[in-house]
Amino acid sequence: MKPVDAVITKVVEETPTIRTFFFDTSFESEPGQFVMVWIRGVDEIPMALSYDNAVTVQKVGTATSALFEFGEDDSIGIRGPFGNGFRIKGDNILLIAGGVGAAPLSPLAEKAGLQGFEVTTLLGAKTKEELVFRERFESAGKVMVATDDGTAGKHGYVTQLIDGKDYDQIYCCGPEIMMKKVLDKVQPEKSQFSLHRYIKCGLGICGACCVDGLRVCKDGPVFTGEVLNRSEFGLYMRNECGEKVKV
Amino acid sequence: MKPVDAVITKVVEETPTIRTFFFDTSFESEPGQFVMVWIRGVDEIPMALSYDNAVTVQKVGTATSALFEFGEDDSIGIRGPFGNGFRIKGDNILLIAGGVGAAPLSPLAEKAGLQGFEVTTLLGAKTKEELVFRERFESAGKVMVATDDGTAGKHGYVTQLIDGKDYDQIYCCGPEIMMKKVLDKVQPEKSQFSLHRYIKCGLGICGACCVDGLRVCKDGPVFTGEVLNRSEFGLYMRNECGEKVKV
Amino acid sequence: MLSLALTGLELKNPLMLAAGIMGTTGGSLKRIADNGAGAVITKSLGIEPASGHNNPTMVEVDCGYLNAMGLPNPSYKNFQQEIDIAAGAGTPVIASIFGGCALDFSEIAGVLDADAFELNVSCPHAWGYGAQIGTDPDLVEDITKAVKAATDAPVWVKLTPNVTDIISIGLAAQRGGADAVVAINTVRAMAIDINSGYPILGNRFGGLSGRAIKPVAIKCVYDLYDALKIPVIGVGGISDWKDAIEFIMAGARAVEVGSAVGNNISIFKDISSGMEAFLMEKEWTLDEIYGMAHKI
Amino acid sequence: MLSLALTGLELKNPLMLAAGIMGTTGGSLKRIADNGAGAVITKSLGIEPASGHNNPTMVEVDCGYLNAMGLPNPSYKNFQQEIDIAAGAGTPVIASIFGGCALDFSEIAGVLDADAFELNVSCPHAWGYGAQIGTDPDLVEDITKAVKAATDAPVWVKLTPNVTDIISIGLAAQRGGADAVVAINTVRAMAIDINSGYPILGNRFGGLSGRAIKPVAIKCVYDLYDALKIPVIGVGGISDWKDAIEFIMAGARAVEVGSAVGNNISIFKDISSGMEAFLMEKEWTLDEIYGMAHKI
Ligand SMILES: Cc1cc2nc3c(=O)[nH]c(=O)nc-3n(C[C@H](O)[C@H](O)[C@H](O)COP(=O)(O)OP(=O)(O)OC[C@H]3O[C@@H](n4cnc5c(N)ncnc54)[C@H](O)[C@@H]3O)c2cc1C
Ligand SMILES: Cc1cc2nc3c(=O)[nH]c(=O)nc-3n(C[C@H](O)[C@H](O)[C@H](O)COP(=O)(O)OP(=O)(O)OC[C@H]3O[C@@H](n4cnc5c(N)ncnc54)[C@H](O)[C@@H]3O)c2cc1C
Ligand SMILES: Cc1cc2nc3c(=O)[nH]c(=O)nc-3n(C[C@H](O)[C@H](O)[C@H](O)COP(=O)(O)O)c2cc1C
Ligand SMILES: Cc1cc2nc3c(=O)[nH]c(=O)nc-3n(C[C@H](O)[C@H](O)[C@H](O)COP(=O)(O)O)c2cc1C
Ligand code: FES
Ligand code: FES
Repeated sequence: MKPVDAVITKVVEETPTIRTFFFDTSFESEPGQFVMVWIRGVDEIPMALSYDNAVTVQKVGTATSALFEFGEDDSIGIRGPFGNGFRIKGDNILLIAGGVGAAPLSPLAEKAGLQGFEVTTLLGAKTKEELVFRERFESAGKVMVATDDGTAGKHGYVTQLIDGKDYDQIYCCGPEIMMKKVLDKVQPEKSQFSLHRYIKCGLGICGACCVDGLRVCKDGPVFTGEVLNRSEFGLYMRNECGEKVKV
Repeated sequence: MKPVDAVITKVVEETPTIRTFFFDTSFESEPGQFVMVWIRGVDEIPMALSYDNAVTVQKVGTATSALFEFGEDDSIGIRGPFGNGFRIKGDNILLIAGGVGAAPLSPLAEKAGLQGFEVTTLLGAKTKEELVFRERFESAGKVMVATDDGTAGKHGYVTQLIDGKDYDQIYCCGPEIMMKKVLDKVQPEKSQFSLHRYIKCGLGICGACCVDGLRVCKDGPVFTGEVLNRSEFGLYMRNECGEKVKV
Repeated sequence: MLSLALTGLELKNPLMLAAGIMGTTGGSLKRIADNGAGAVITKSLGIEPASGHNNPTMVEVDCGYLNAMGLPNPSYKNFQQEIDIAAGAGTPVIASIFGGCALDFSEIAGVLDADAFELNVSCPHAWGYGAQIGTDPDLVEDITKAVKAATDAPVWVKLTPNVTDIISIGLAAQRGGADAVVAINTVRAMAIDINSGYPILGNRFGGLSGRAIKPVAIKCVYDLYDALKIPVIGVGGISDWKDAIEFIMAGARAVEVGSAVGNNISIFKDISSGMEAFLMEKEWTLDEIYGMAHKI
Repeated sequence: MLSLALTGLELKNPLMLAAGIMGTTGGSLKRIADNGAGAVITKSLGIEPASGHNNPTMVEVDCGYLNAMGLPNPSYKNFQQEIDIAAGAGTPVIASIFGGCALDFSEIAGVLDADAFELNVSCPHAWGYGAQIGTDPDLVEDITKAVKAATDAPVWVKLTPNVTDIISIGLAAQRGGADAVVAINTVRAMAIDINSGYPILGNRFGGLSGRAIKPVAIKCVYDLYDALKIPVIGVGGISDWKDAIEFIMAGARAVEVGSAVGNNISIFKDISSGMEAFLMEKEWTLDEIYGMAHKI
């Protein structure tokens, strides 16, 4: 479909670098699915839906900075939702979120919590103020925190919070290096990861987002650890030109 | 839609000049609706559906002659059904058929008969052997016959069979001059006529079939006497070029 | 709120019936005018009556229609009465005309009385007419000049998209004195019946219209708006008010609706009320959205 | 039953992955080959790595897709390893290549090892490349000659439909020694966001693909089949086996599938089994339906 016009109704400052933009249109979606956010005249970028009617954005470059200039009544174009989200399985699940990776995991926590799952979240960030959606995860279950600088929770990486406990399913989103570390620690067939690749069409056509033969935009963005174990995941990715670059 | 491939399963010789071609595909339709019959490499011509899966064709020129060469297992292309058929109304109805005009009226007779209507048919033709579907009309109700040469029924025109009796609705199909005579004799608001005009697109777009502003292919082919009374009906029609020609 | 002046004609809205759609009889033209069109355009009229190509002349395809009518028409000599009937609706009536050379065009324009002339130099499936002419800038310029000399009425030139460079043809029309260009006529196309191998159209190939061609038409209008000084009239695939708005934003001063009339005889009313509601909600005027995509 | 020889390549079926579709990585090309394609074509490769146009680079429209990727590619210098991975499927791998001049093309074709080369002289939205070149018969002839001199592999020339006369470009390719032509690349087109007036694509305009363009492509293939001695490969809007059959009847020796892969990664298997069932039922061979629409 063409981009739907979505008018921003509220902007919430989650952290100094992360804001949630609520809009006037809701999208039926599975947790982990994403939309393409068109900042007219600038760029169109992929964003997970952090609510039915919101995206939670970290300011990292041109498009996200442009979006940070937007406020109530400004409008963006939205295509989607696209891709396959997290498949909810088992009773006792573990969520591992690094930084803005909490965005796709937060609706998953809420949904699983409402369905009576036992939800444990490991939430990591650089520093205390950069922890996102802590309350949303807490309302769904137990939360353990890690910060790189030790300002909250464990001093270190969120991966260090992983205990030997057996979970029915493990869900993870964050920087690829961190996700790779998680994959090395857990049972691949019981884990799901939401991947980041350069998205152009979002329609499964252009091939820009491929992890080997798999399209992040259409076959993913969520893949099982098993599938990723047999792939270039954690080793290299493609830039906008399609060149291989080290992760 | 594109033409559907229809394979001829049976050809019935109704009269020396009229044959019914049954095909392997049925079309859900109202009595009076028509299809475009594509005789590949020759022409595409409008034909009423005389059964769900048949057209009844009088040999008059190039395309109909070509079709008369067709037999079992030959195939034609069919688009449709198109247009608005007869609207069945009242309890006590009169059908007036001239020649191959019996084609669209015969399924109407059967349908009305099954629904318990009192059906009277006036059936006209040049000569006895050219009477079409007499048995179908008889199985639905009373039939009165007229032939131009007096070989069956009344000697004269079918219009002469019209009595003063009051019918809830009168349905008519035949040569335009005959239909015009009928219209002059009956209550316009209680009568329906199936018109013949040059059909090109069949889709209500090209305008070739217009009776004044009305499209025979889309708004018709069936119109009430009331509508026709205010039109060029019976006076003139358009040829393939769009020139006015006298009826 | 939708009214405008277009090449000197006063239109109650920028929505016109495209040439070749219900345009062979005064009655059908009047019906469309009565149903809300801002102006109506006749079937393309030539010197002599013509019956056009063999059926099938039109067929529905996946996302639009394919046609090769072959310019059937009763000749301009039989058409003044139809124009007069159509004019009874109080809405401008534009005569679409075609010919094999400048002389044909000027003969017709010199005799017919219409509110404007639209020169069909763009029909993709009539040999020696239409696009055979409309792909040659010099011919387009000459024909336009000849018609301008033959009539005082505004002259619009309808362009084919089946060219490498539509701008050069638009510029030729402008040089010839055209008051507006119209884009686009149908896109050269074809369909084959796989059950038999036969090309479906009697003429084998024809022109694609309807929703499929809208993005092609939008691009043509956008380019012509940039390149020309005279107004561009948009046509191709319009089926609702959103499409009409898109054309106007691309740079169309007004639009024509063709194929979509088949399934909705009241489409002009529907589009104009949709446009009005949209402009109201956005607090935009027709002038403000005209060419908007260029200003951004 | 569907196997054929095409410009010297043995294909298990006449269905190929079109250029620019899942063609940037060896893994994705191999996946399509493993999923039933008779051959796969890479993303168009140029001299230097390029990131292409800004997003939005692709958007779905009414009856197809609009794209202006802008020829992003990792450069041919980084691509041999991807071709080798793709070739692991045992299916021919064709390298699509583009450049600004004959020298660029021959540089690439001289170095890359691929089963054939497809020359992209037809991309409608990359300035100075693609269709900028492919509308000029002399350039097309020169480039084809240069590539033929640089490689022993078969050379296919992919044509743009955005020309007045596609046959003249096809003949130029044939004169240059092309082993086949491929028709068509996307149709120049555009879409505007009516909520803002912005052209939707980052590049403002782009090329239309998908179902909307099938009748346009069929006509191009039909015309080229008539005019050329070398085989024509059809592409544009194929989404099921019926479409593939239609192209072959129009005169395509083989076909490519692009946009429709997005929603059906197994489309090559689906099309080939549909074609087989159809041919069986009709008791026709692939050779019999090839160009059938011309023989009738
Ligand atoms: C499926 C998916 C879901 C995502 N969800 C979120 C989310 O919920 N919140 C969030 O803050 N971020 C999310 N991202 C990342 C987000 O898309 C990028 O941060 C954003 O595109 C940066 O744009 P920019 O113009 O500000 O950065 P730029 O200045 O363009 O570049 C910075 C980096 O951003 C990335 N980037 C730029 N354009 C794209 C693109 N089209 N596709 C992918 N990456 C791109 C590249 O890694 C690039 O190196 C998600 C990415 C993917 C693939
Ligand atoms: C709605 C409708 C339903 C019809 N139903 C039947 C029917 O059930 N049985 C039947 O025998 N006939 C029917 N006809 C008439 C039938 O279409 C013509 O007899 C047929 O088209 C003649 O074709 P031809 O090539 O044999 O004749 P031609 O040699 O082409 O010409 C003879 C005459 O046939 C008519 N004709 C030719 N082509 C067309 C066309 N495209 N559209 C309309 N008329 C045309 C013209 O009046 C022409 O003068 C119907 C016509 C219409 C409009
Ligand atoms: C059945 C039909 C007949 C047409 N006849 C003419 C014609 O006579 N003259 C002309 O200039 N254009 C003619 N056209 C082209 C239309 O005016 C219009 O340019 C084209 O159909 C695109 O618009 P649409 O998509 O709204 O139909 C015809 C189109 C159709 C579908
Ligand atoms: C996203 C996308 C990227 C494309 N990239 C290329 C390309 O790099 N080189 C090329 O020759 N054609 C390219 N094309 C054109 C296709 O190969 C094909 O000719 C066109 O899309 C029509 O086929 P389809 O309707 O099956 O998609 C691209 C098309 C799309 C949709
Ligand atoms: S972004 Fe185009 S296939 Fe995924
Ligand atoms: S035949 Fe075309 S409108 Fe009726």
